[in-house]
Amino acid sequence: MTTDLHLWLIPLVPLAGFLVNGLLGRKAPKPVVTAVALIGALIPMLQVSAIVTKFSSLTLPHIENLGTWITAGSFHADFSFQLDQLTLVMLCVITGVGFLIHLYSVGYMAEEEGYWRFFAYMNLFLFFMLTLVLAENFLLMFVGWEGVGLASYLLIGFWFQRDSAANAGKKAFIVNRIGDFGFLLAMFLLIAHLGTLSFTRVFGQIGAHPAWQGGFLTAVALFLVLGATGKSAQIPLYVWLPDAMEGPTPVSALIHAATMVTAGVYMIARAHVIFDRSPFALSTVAIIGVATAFFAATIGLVQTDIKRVLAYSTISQLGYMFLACGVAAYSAGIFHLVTHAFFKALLFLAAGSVIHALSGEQDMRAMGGLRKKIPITFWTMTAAVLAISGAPPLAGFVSKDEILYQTFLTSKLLWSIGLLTAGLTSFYMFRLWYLTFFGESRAHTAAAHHEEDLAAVHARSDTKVVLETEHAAHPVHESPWVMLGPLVILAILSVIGGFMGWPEAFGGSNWFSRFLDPVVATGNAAPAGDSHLEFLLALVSIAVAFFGWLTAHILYYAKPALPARLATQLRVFYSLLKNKYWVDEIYGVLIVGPILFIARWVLGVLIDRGVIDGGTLTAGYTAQGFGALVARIQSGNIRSYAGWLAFFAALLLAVSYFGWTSHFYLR
Amino acid sequence: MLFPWLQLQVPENDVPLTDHILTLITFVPTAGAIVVAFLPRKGRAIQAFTLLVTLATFVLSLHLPAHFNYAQRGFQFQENQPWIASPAIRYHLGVDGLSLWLIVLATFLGPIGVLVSWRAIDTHTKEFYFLFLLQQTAMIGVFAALDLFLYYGFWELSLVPMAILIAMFGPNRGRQAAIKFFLYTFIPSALFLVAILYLYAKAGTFDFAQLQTLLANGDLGIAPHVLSWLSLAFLVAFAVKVPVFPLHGWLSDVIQEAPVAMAMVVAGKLGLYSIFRFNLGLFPAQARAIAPLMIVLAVIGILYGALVALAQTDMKRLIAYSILGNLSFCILGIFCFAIAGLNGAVFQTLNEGLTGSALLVLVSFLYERYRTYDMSLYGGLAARLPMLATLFVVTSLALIGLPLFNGFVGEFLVLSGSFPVHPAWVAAATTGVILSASYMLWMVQRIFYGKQSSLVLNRPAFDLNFREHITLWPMAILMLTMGVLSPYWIKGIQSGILQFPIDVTQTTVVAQRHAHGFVSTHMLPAPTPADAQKLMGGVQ
Amino acid sequence: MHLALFIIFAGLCVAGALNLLLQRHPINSALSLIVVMSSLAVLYLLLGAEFLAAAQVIVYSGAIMVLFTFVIMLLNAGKEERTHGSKLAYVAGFPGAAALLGLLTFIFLSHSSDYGNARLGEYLATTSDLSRVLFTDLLLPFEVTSVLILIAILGAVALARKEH
Amino acid sequence: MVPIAYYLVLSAVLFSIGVAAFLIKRNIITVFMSIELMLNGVNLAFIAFSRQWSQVHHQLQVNGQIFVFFVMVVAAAEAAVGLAIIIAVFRARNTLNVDHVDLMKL
Amino acid sequence: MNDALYILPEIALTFSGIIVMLADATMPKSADRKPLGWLAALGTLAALAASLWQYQLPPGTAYYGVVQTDAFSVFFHVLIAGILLASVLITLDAVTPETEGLGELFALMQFGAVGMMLMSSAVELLLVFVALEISSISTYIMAGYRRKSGKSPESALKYFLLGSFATAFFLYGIALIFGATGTTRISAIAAAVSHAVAGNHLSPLLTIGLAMVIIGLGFKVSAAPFHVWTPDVYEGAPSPVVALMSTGPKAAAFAVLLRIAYGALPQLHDHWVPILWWLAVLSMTIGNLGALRQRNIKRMLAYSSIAHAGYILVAFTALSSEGIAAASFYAVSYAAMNVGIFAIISHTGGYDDHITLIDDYRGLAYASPVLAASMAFFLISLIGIPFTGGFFGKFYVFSAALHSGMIWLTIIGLINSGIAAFYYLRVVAALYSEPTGPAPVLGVSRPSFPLLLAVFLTAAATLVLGIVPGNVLSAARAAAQIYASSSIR
Repeated sequence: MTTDLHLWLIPLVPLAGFLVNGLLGRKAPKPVVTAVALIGALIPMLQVSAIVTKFSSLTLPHIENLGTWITAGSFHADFSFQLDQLTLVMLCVITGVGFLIHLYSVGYMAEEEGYWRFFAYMNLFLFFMLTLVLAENFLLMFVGWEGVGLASYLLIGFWFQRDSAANAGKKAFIVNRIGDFGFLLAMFLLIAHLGTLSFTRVFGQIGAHPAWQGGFLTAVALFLVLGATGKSAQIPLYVWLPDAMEGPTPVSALIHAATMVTAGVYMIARAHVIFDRSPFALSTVAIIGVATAFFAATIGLVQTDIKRVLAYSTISQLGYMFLACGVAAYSAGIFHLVTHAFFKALLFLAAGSVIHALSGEQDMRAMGGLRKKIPITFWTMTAAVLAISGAPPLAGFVSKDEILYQTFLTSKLLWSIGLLTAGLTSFYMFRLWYLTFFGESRAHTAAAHHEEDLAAVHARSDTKVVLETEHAAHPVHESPWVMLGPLVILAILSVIGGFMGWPEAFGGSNWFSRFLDPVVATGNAAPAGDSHLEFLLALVSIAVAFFGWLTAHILYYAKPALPARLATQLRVFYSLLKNKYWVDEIYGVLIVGPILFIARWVLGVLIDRGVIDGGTLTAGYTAQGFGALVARIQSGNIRSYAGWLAFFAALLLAVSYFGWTSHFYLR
Repeated sequence: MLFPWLQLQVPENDVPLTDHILTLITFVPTAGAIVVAFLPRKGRAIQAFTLLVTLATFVLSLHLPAHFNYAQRGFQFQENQPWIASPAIRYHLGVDGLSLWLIVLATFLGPIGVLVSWRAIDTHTKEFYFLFLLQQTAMIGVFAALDLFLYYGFWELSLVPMAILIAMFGPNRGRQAAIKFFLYTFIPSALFLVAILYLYAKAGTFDFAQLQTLLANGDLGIAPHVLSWLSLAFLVAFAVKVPVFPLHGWLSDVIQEAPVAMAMVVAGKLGLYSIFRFNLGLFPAQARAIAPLMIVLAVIGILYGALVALAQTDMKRLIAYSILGNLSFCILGIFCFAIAGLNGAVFQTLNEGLTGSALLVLVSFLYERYRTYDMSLYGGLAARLPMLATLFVVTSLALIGLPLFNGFVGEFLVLSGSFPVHPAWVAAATTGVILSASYMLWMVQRIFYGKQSSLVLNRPAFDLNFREHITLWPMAILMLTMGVLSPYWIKGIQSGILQFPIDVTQTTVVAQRHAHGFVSTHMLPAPTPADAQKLMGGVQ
Repeated sequence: MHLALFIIFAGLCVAGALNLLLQRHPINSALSLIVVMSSLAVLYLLLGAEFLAAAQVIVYSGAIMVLFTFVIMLLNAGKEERTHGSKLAYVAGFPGAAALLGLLTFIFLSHSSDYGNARLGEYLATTSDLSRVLFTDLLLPFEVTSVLILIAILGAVALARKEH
Repeated sequence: MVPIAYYLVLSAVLFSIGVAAFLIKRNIITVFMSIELMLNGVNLAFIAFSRQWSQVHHQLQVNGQIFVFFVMVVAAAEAAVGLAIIIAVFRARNTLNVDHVDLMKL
Repeated sequence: MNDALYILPEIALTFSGIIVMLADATMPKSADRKPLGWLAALGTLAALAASLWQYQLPPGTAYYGVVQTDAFSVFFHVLIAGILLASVLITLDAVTPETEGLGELFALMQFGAVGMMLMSSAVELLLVFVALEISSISTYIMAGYRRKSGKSPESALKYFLLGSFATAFFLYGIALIFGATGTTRISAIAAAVSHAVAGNHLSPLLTIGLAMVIIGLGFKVSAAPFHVWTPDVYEGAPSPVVALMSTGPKAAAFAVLLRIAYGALPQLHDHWVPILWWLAVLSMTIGNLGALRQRNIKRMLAYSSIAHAGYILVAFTALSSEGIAAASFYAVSYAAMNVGIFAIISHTGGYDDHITLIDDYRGLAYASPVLAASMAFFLISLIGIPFTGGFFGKFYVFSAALHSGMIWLTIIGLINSGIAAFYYLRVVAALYSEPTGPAPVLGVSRPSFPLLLAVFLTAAATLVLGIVPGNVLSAARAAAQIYASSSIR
């Protein structure tokens, strides 16, 4: 039976919100803007929840076609939306977290003059993100894919007067474009070989030909991975995400933690049929994932900007999700996606609240001792920290262990790295926790010590605050409830979210993965592991997480002097991590520099000016030269003219008399 | 169906003025020009009148898509009267899916051109608008003419107003630019004329349809090598006008010097349409032979244009090179002979005409405010001119092919269509999307973001006025509409494409051979003679 | 007899022509031109063209040359100084002239048999013979020459008139 | 009896000397004279040819001779005009040397 | 008496010339001579009417077969009458009341035209010669008419000396042809030649005679390499006169060349086609290249006229009645645009040529939009842009050449026209760019009525020839038909 769910409303409402705010918002009073924006976020959520209620009664996948978008020859792509378990999960996350963050922003952005713009962009983002997950074909998915990129470009560059922000936005967009390049090629390959981009048809055809292994499917998969690494900030294309922290904190929470960056994971899960046919592609994904997870975590160890720590942690967590997909544990990946959405959004929002409290201070070295001053923020943050660092039974613990367990079944090596990363994670998270909330407030001293750093930090921190720090900073203050509310809700989710997929090992039913199985169940079922092993591994990872906490406790609570000394002793590593392995610099030297050089000098000057314009000029001058030669005849002297005439007369006579003429012309 | 009206089909046979609609569309501007010649120079009478005329032309041209029979192949709205007895020249106009939207585009850009010149042109208004209208006629004529002589007439005629206007209004190097442009296009056209005359000498007719059949049946008894020379003569003349990579020497100078209304129409559609109509229509085999070379040039052009644009500091030059890049996409689409690619090529031609013009209009508005095209002097404008900034960003997004904008549809069709034919080259071309994003966003940032430059601070900021709004919004809206409702355009275009002898559905061809992984080189367009192969080098 | 006369007067002709070439004073050139013309008149006579022989003497060596000498006197042109305005005249012109001479001579002599020989006293063209043709077949050209002469007069007046 | 070819050769000689003279002489009047010389050469050719054709047709042919008559008329006219022009030039430039009459060149 | 009808236009012109002359003589010294111009124009109109009237005359010869009035000669009669009319009007605009010898000037123009007309209708080489001399001598005189300036007499002298020099060759050529055929009647020559060809005893005199005739006529039409006189003479002569002599005598000389080549010596085509081929190539190339560097507009147009002579010669090589028609048509369109542009030059530069440099024309559009626009139009036609006579002429010429397989000639020619675009365009660009400093061009007077009339007529002609050339084409084709028997195709 086909009940019309009007799926198209889900993305189109936020779009309407965007149009209204975008076109009229500048003039409109603030409350109106707020109302429009919140409605734009709320209605989709309500509709999704409505769908959830009658979900069981649906025939899945449920597809709604709105007509053709692009067609040529035999190929055509439609505006067609599809709803299945995977989509539903994503919808819940996006609309839910999305709405909360909208709510939060009302408070956070209250004093912005670009208020209307901000919310317009946010709604625009929702529109594209929802399109992305609702799409029934790769092309429509690509619409969302590029669209969220656009939204994040606009939001990162929200404070466009700041070059750093503008640069970050541009960087994000261009790096994402590199990924999109991969996505495009993947689509071209699919069209070339299957003649369609519709999920049902593509996966159907592949399913129908068990013979297809590797071959062009590998190529497709690898190009898709390239796309995913771009969007989900994986090696080698992760470089844009840390800079993206230039954007307002809610943006970081929504786009760069909860939703957009997970699009890559979603896409891989969605296209798992293709990946399943290409072990090579899968292992690539796994390796990229684990490498990114570890690599980002290490960088996270020494960052001092609170948002950057979270940024690297996001990258690292995304790595986990990739790892999961790489070992074909898609449901685990998605599960982690969900939980991560909860606690990472929470972390960002809480961090935002902290920054808000400190009037825009983002440097942890200038924080400390906030436990008492902003208790609610503190407690919610605590929940998030525990969740991410894998303390049972919080959400992060469950999802991460699921991933590690599945990895273990596939490859011990990957597992061990993943485990190590888990330790690092809990370490840097608690480091953040301690530095922020415990000890004495270091605001003034930090200012004294790290002048230049602070300058840098301030250059980065939000303008509204820069303005304020010029006159005396506010006293530290807790955020308004419109901001705290979302914190609390997310905190609760981070705590209990895990029970959705509570593993059998602990007497759960792993409902979540079973729920997703219709979509992502791989043909080759994973080796059914015994629950003891899973239990054992869980204990190990708990231990590791605990150890991570312990180190953090010692270094940043018990012996606050120690880190500095360590830093001096392991100077090499320290600066290596501190400077993020100089990856940006290396890219700059190896790729950007040469391209610009070639563009300006080789092509711009040498070829265009030199060869092409030069060629034209030479041609002109040659003609003129001949002209001068001809004019030379014109000496103005009658006798010369007569001589000229006589000469050619004689020549003509001779020629015509001896009948040479006929040989001397081309006919 | 969300857009049922998309399927609307008007099967009317006896619609008023269907018989002479093309003559009307073509020569209303000329009539207007003659009137303009007698209007007083004082006041805005000339502008207003020209605007009226161009609008009228546009409205008339809408008659075509409205009453076009999309089901039917071949030419419609034909007019075919004898003009000169001998040489046998006929006044033969006609429209098919190929030229349908190009004509509408040309007429659409008419009012835009007037509006954008409204203040920018304050001296010699009479000359300007006279020639402007003449140019309109020439362009429309090129698209509508079906008699080779008539076509050539309009083709050459389109040079003159352009050249004169560049010479008259070029701010600093106008004369050189004008002469450069003229010679660049005129000398190849001379050889083109030789080819036309040769055909006439052989066939005794200039009529496109007749020539097509004669050539197709090989009734003219022209030696193969002669045929390829003829097609080359055609192709070079068109390629210069497009322009195709090594022949683009005139483009940047002209875009820089020409008044915006002219710069908008100087490149692209005329040449590309002609390649379609004649190289594919008359010399399909030769076109296939040269295809490998053209594809290489196209790919080079895409990357070259994007990279050089990356290095520009002058807005207009940057736009010029981006135009070069975008047009190369069309060339790529044409010479891969895939149905989707061809559709995309035409669609992309429309896009370029639209988006490129919008961009030029925008920078000209900036120029009217700040009297410079040098990006390094701008900065932080978004804070002062939000509307202009918004529209600028929208246009840029359309140009870099963001989905739901027209640019994406074109690029996607071209690339996806061409991919099976030349995977490697098309992949290379696809990197163009990265580069185009880079230079456009960089331009946006340098003009609108960051600190407000002294130039910006010292000038009073006034955002778009009414005239500028009505100039820009139609284009912006059209960009979106074409991006979302592309089938409405494609169905016309495709009906024009299908007339060409192409192996229609490339993709299904591939579908049969998916078994062995990547598409292999015997996907290349039908037999390509050795010489072309050599030119190609390592493509396969 | 005929040949002797021919040789004498042909020689005179050529000598006069060369003298015209070599003399540096216009007057001398003019006089030598008169010699050429008069001796040509004799040759015409030898070819039986009585009327033209007379006309030659009257019109050419008479009227025209008088006009020349008159102008020379009027403008009292002196010896011409040997300026070197033109190399082309020597490097291109002379070879040209020489080639012309060579070529024509070659052609005439190589086909001399075609032209036959002229015997004295044959085919005498009397004035009446000429005038008969002149006023029938060639009436129109004859009339038209009046226009020519009219132009000549007009032109001479217009150009040589004293400026005021 | 004399071969008519001789007359023709003589005409060629005169004509060529005329050409040569045109090339050498600096004095405009003399240059003009050399043109007259050329014309005379042509006249001789005409008469010779008309004689030849008289012999071919065995009856008098006067067309050639009449042509010469016209040439004389034309020459007279030319002389009048030419000398007038020369006078004008002399008045304007005060020289009779062709080499000095080269104001306009290139 | 009936014979007179066959030379009616000539008679008309002669009489109006004489009337002008006498009127001039009778008028008081101080009187304004301009009315004489109108008188001349009237006479010219009469001649024009007469020529048009001649179309309904049964084609045939008159005066013992000396003149032949047929579609061909009438075509050129009309053309020449038109040119003369325009030139007279231009002169009326250029001259001032105190211009001396005005009466003679108008009379000379008309007498000259008589010569030109006779050239086109003469079928007797003697008459051709006399007519040629009439037109030449009158042009010599008119070239020297601006006696105050040093240049004008010089140009007259150059034209006169070199002209007579070339005429001598032409005459020798006739002599040789006469020697070879024993006659000077076109038809008789043709008969004799075909007889000789049949009997395969073709006299060498014929070939070199032909060559010499080509030299003489080549000089008159200023075809390279016999073009040397052209730039200097055009520069020195008064502009109104140049308007006449750059078109009228040329057209007539081309007519003569057509008569001799196609009428008298079609049998020798494999001799003269190659020669004309080379002349065409050289003329086009030298003309266009030479013009590239010119700074004086009259010199530039002189070179361009050389090039255009080349284009016309291209049509000769087509060796078909289509070619003849093309040549005739081109002559018309060239006359239209060239007279037109010289009309503007003579007004802008004045009778005394105080504005001659191309740079001096900068900003003419500011001084007089009408003049600038029409000048631009004529230049565009000279470039050969469609919908102008210039284009259609070129198109027709080259299509004729190509039709008889002259592929290389066509390529060379059209590339040449591409190069030519450069120097014409430079002038157009100059017209419309800002004048620099106190430009004399800004002081240009308002064009008088006769000039506007002349410009209008020529412009209209140029446009009509470009858009609806039908009538002229059929006239040209009819003119070509008379050689249908002789010509090869």
